[in-house]
Amino acid sequence: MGIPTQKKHEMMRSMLLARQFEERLSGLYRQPGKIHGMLILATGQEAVGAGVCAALTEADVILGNHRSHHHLLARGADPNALMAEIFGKRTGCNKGKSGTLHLAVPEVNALCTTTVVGGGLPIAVGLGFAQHYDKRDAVTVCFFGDGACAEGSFHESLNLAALWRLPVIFVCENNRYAAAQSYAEHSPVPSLAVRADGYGMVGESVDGNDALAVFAATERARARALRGEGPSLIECLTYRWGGHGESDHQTYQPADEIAAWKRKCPVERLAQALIAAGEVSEDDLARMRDAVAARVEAAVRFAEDSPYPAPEEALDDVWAE
Amino acid sequence: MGIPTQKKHEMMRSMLLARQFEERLSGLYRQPGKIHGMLILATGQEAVGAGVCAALTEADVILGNHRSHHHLLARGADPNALMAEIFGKRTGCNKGKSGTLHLAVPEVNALCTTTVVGGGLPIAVGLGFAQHYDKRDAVTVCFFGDGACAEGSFHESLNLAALWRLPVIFVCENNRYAAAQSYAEHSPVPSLAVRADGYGMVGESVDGNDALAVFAATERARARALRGEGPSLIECLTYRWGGHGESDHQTYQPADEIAAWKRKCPVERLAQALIAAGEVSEDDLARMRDAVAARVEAAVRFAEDSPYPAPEEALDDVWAE
Amino acid sequence: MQTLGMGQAINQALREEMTRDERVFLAGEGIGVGIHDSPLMPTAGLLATFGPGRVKDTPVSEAAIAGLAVGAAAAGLRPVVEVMFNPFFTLASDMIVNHAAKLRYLSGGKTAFPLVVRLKSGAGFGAGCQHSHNLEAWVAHCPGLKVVMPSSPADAKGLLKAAIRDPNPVIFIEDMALYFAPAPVPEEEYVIPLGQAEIKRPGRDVTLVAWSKMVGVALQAAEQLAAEGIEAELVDPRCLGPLDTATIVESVRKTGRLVVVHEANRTGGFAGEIAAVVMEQAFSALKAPLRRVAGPDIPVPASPPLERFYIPDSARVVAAVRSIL
Amino acid sequence: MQTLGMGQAINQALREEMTRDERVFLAGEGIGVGIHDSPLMPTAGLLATFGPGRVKDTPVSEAAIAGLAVGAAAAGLRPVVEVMFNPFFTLASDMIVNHAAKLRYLSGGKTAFPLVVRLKSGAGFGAGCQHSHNLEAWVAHCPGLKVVMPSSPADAKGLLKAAIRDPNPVIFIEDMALYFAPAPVPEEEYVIPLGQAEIKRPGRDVTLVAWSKMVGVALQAAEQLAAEGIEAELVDPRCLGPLDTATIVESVRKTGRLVVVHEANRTGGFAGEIAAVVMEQAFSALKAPLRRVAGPDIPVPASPPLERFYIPDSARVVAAVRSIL
Ligand SMILES: Cc1ncc(C[n+]2csc(CCOP(=O)(O)OP(=O)(O)O)c2C)c(N)n1
Ligand SMILES: Cc1ncc(C[n+]2csc(CCOP(=O)(O)OP(=O)(O)O)c2C)c(N)n1
Ligand SMILES: [Mg+2]
Ligand SMILES: [Mg+2]
Repeated sequence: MGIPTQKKHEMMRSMLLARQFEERLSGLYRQPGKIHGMLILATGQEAVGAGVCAALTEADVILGNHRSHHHLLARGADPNALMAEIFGKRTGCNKGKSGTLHLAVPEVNALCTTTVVGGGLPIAVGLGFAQHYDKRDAVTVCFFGDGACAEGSFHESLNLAALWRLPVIFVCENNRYAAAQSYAEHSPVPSLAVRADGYGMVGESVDGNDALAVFAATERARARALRGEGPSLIECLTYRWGGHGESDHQTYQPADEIAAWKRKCPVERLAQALIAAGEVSEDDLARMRDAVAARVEAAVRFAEDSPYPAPEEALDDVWAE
Repeated sequence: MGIPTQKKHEMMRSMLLARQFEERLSGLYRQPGKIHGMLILATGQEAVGAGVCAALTEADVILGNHRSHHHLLARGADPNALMAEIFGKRTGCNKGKSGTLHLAVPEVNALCTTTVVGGGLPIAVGLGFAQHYDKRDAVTVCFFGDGACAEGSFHESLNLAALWRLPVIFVCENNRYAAAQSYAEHSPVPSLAVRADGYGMVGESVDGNDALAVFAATERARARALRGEGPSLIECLTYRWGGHGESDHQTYQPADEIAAWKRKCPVERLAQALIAAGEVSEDDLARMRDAVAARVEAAVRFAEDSPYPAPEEALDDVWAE
Repeated sequence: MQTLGMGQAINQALREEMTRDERVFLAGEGIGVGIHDSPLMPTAGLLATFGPGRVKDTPVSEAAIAGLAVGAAAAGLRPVVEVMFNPFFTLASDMIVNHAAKLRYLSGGKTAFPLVVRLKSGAGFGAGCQHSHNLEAWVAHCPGLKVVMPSSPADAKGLLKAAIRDPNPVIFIEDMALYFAPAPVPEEEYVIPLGQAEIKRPGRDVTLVAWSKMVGVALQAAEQLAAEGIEAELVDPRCLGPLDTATIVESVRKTGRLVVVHEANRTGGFAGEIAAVVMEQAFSALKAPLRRVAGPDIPVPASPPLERFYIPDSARVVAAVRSIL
Repeated sequence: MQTLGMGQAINQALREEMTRDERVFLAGEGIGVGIHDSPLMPTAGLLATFGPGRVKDTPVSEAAIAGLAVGAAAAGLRPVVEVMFNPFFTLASDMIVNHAAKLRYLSGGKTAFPLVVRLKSGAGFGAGCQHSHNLEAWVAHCPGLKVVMPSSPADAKGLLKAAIRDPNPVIFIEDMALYFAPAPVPEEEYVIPLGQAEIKRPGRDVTLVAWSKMVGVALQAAEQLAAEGIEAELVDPRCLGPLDTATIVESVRKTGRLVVVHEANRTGGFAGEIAAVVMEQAFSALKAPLRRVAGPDIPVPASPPLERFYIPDSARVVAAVRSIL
């Protein structure tokens, strides 16, 4: 398949990290007073963040949504700063202003994140425009869900990016649900990739639980963008193992549907592929898991040991000087 | 072609009326103090209003945009009330509150009109929803331009109408310009009808200067809607003879382009077709023209003789009791 | 009397009006099948009762949801649509402000748009500024829109029933914290006319004007002040449009002092309108400067101590009152 | 001094800033190739000078235009985008209010969004309420946005240059009538800092606060009043955010009387904020009730006599002043 082993290891690590990071969060959320507000996880979707981000270079920009822990971790964001922000601590990457929903990590070119569904796409057009304007050899990746494809902003953004041939990769993470609405209840078409035709851009549907397929599709899209061929739409078919958020009863998701998708676990899938290809051993994997576990523990400890911001700090950071 | 002669006569008359009504307006606009504000005409596009509206029944609803004189006249709106409204007179169909840009004529099931580009489409979804909810055998037609297809509302509306299989016919009047932006400058795709696929609805491109083709496409779409097959997108390919509005210098429209389209005059085209088919004689046409001219003159006289509203009348009609 | 949270009271109002008038239907994101199955939520169980024909779960399309309401209302239905969180009103604002509010006027009074938009609002649930942003001042500035902001389950029920029966577009803003604050609600059917303030507590020394969740905060403050012998009169306008200026002005004529409390950002908030009305109509009665207790001019932060800092509390109201006595 | 309309002054500011800083680019509907070829228009000739790479005509997509600005600004460019008419701000409002204004705060001060949104505004051109709807009160209520409303070509030029250099999102609202009202503009380069009011006319008897086109109306009124020996002081805040409260308060402390004039609808208009600030900070100096001269609470009608009825004129300002002397 031509993907360097080190890239595969990178994906493996980031998927393990995302999985453990979020499983730990899920447990912490059940302990009173630790994590406040909503907690929205991507468990089961890790291959999307890992596959896409492994295909990017430092200069590329990513823009996520309300479900972006896995994107940011795959991009290399510091787990301590993320965990502390999710806890609402002063040491969080956004000083507690954001919490989990709109984590901004400029250090890894995630300049902002929005929890307004569809809100990321027009901004990604602007980010891609700037890369084009500055003649940078870089692309912008915008992550959004299947539900976001019903927003007007989806349309305006793909239309403008296509018209101006901007280096934007629109990554639709189709996890079959928009909150409690199943895909069939909220979308009139079997696949969202077909919408690319309406803008004259390339659209692909890929197995979103196959990190290597996601990686390959992203590489293709990135190459097209850098050749000046404009934006692409990649639909990653995946599934939301948990509820929309951690306080979601999830009764509208059929148990057998969940079970079937859990059998398609993207983390296990990559692990098996690498073992089959002899690119990792069980021992390597065990070591990776342990290293990740330690990293997550350290992040939790860092977050728990960090202070909350002082109330008046709320007044900071509205204005740039 | 199976279109009853009387329908063809109806189309012929409404196209002659729209043409003369607007040519008269264009002249009046050049006389100081007669018509205030913008004046936006559909000269060259008459076949769209005529062809679509001839395929409708009384119960059907139409919703237009800033360029809707021809839609409303084809639907049977009273020229006196329209002309008076365009003049800003108290006897206008909207008592001078609207002027030319958002003419509402509930008497012919044009319950409202919006000059917000793309603003009509979500409202048409609601009108179609009500027809569906009340199990009426009726459809809603929404007229909009090629420029409107770049608005988010276009996407949200087609998506929702398709998802719920609502009896809405989306009629895109592609006159090759969105204000001063040519089609190629504002749209990344050669045809807008392709976008129907992105919603799983039927899309057709028809010659918008051929009233009979527009009529036939509308009949097909209407039949589908009444069979419960949901909405359709009809792109009518036509051309804006004049500028965006009457104060537009129009220098961005190539002279030869304008000339070429004038040779494809939709009014002449239908006239010739009817003569060729022996469905009208030159004398019939002359009589129609004279009758229409008299009607337009009467409308102008009515508007000019009508009083302006008293200033305090501005305070009326905000609230329903 | 039954004891209900505001969501339950709204649920009753919706049930009663949907039963009374089959032209009433609901649409919104997750109003039928939702991620919460709590009976405290406004639309809980309505899908089961009225079916998918009248309780419409929509895609994530705020503009289309609002446009659905505008068109359906023009055609004679009585839409009640939900915008999940107040900041997403922006996405529906063209349909509501340029269409629902104006199309009747543009028709010269020929077409009516009887619709209700339910906006869930308020800070305090740790979701940050893209979920918590009180924008009642926007809609209260738009002729053609009525604006309701109930402070109690009982008011919410009666006002929502009036809103659904009103022939005009009504923006009905619900502070979500009130869903979880049970209070008595009359058993028998009742409707509360739009545009009538209620004096939630009589007093002679100072007039407090507050709405929505801040009524409870102001009431606490009034009780603390009473302990010091200061009798505050608390006026809840209940509707910002039409605003019952008479009741507010009359109260200030009596007390000579005015403190306005809202959760929305201070600058440009609706307290300014109330200040202006009082300054125009009760100037000679004023004995002291105006005080506003409002959210600071920042977005609502997510971290608990920061969010608590944002939300006005009774201590701030008490301090404001003391400062003008 | 040169004599320019406000559109020409804006055009100069854009030219100078685009020449000074190549990160500045323009986008909007018809800002390059437009339907008007009048040199009085703000973006006339800029496409020819700076080319299609920096002067971007867009499709009819207000949300994408605003999003373009937000993203490009985050990436270090200096976007100046145009929203053709104020009511269409609604379509861009999610991008501007939930994103441009909040994303910096949400980033904990890490990312900046230096962008300018030019809004064409004002009644008087017979297009009706979907083209004419003054919504400055909306943006002035949003922390994270600066709001500029120039009343003269000279102010517009200096303020726009400051807005383009400002590291924050700035909403720059242009009353189109001022494009056609030539006035002197300095030849040499200058920048006017945001947040500083200007006293357009000194006086001792009453303070008039007005902005944008209403400054000219208030000035006419002041001259008529002067003929009767009434000396009105006219304060033009020029920016509603940040608002120069000190200058307004100081003026009212001197005159003891306040009349606020705006074209926007009366109820919920920004006059309320000014009333509140004065009532908070200059209460003891007040000698008379507030008066507001504003558009009535109706959409802007299209017919000439109706539209004239809507727009505040100097006679109304004079009457308001007389009523409090
Ligand atoms: C404009 C807007 N409308 C509604 C919401 C509430 N909301 C948050 S996530 C969500 C569902 C989004 O579904 P999808 O785009 O598929 O993303 P997923 O949650 O599945 O990752 C909704 C409706 C929102 N945040 N923004
Ligand atoms: C939301 C919005 N943006 C901008 C405008 C200004 N405007 C009026 S018509 C028009 C062009 C519309 O082009 P199209 O949809 O093709 O209709 P046409 O004028 O060609 O009939 C524009 C940009 C508007 N009225 N509404
Ligand atoms: Mg989803
Ligand atoms: Mg067009």
